[in-house]
Amino acid sequence: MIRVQAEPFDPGAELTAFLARCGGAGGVASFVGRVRDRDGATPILAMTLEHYPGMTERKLAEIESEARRRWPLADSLVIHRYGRMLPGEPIVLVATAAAHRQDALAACSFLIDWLKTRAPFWKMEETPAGARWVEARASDEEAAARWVLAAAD
Amino acid sequence: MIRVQAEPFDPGAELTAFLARCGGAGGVASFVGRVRDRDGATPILAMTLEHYPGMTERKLAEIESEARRRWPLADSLVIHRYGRMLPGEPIVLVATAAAHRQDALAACSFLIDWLKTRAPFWKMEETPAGARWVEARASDEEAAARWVLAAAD
Amino acid sequence: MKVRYFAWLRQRTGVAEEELPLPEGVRTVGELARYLGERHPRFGEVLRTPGVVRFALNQEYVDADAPVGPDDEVAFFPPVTGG
Amino acid sequence: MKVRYFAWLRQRTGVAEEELPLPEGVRTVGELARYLGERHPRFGEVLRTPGVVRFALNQEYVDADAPVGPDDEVAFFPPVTGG
Repeated sequence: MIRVQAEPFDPGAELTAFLARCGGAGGVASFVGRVRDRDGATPILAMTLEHYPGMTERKLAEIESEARRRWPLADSLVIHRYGRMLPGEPIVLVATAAAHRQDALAACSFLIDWLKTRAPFWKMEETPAGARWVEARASDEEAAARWVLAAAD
Repeated sequence: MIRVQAEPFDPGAELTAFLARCGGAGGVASFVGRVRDRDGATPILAMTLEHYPGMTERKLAEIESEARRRWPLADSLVIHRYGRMLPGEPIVLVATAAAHRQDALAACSFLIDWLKTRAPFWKMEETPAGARWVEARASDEEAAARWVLAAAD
Repeated sequence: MKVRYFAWLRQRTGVAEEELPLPEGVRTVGELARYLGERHPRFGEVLRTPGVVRFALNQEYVDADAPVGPDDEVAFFPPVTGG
Repeated sequence: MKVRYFAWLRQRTGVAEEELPLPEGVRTVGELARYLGERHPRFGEVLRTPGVVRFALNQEYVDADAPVGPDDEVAFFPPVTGG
């Protein structure tokens, strides 16, 4: 299931609902990404996430389908916020359920890695010196590329 | 933080508390292991986890220390139940928080892999045909061995 | 056709989206980008560095040589940074 | 000394733990296991297959050649299956 929303969400409550939905699966992995409070020495006052309505939902659904094609998942969930949020607020939740923990853990890592490089979101951080757009990180491209290589094996 | 307990726990509520405790960390990974409801075609009616009081807490604390030595974690949590429990009930929760998601995800996988092969717990499953002790799986040994090799690199 | 700009590219064009007829002589997404770069010089500047501007055609990622038509939606944006 | 048995090994000895003086001639965990295998024949049976019985000395994993003394706690158990 994919949700793209401006409203805040509660990762603990979402995990509870997800666990109830896939009661038979032995292993449930999850990842929560939150607004960081600093970048090195620079305080982050707020973050605004811009997205491409329509394309965002489409790409997230594609990425989720790809995960379910690669691993035998009982269920999966991606929630991603857009708009302005404060340090500590959850941006994204990924959860995966499978009979075997290694499938759940691998699929969870895959979903967040691909989401970071393929879902059309852009982060703007507000700092005491003003607002700035976050630059894409080469390490994110490398993390996503692992899974392309794994598929070609 | 390590908790070994007979009482049930609520993974969603524990994740909420963990997120509140490590507010500044951008990435939080978690894994919930639950009692499975079947083993292939065999229904599982209940499971009893035996442990070695004292040694269990000691080994879990060692495994957590090792994770925090290997990855820059803001916080970590392991909750493991013992005693009798029913299908769908949580057995174990592992959660890790870090500034970078890859540290949180790797440490979470490491903790559950090492816990499975190093913490003194033994599972007995009740099936319609009677009770039986779960056998150790070679795949768990292999999963744990990955991290030994990774450390030697 | 419909053209959309995201993130700091939108700040360079000054508009989030615009409707326009398919410009004469434009057959690909890359040609459309160059045409629009003349209308929005600060957008045109960053087109010269490869990899800075990414393209989507009808909400799918494409390369600069993807053919465009009059009913298409084309989007320009920097590399994504969500998650 | 104190000896503990876990999981299905406990079902083979019929006792979860026992206190005993250090048996004469026993210097290692492996020698203690063999001594106890004579007291509990169904425990003794499974000692013959390597890797089936694991050892802890004072709550640390050890090999069969670890030396034991009269004040030690020794535990015998199958490979762990938690998580």
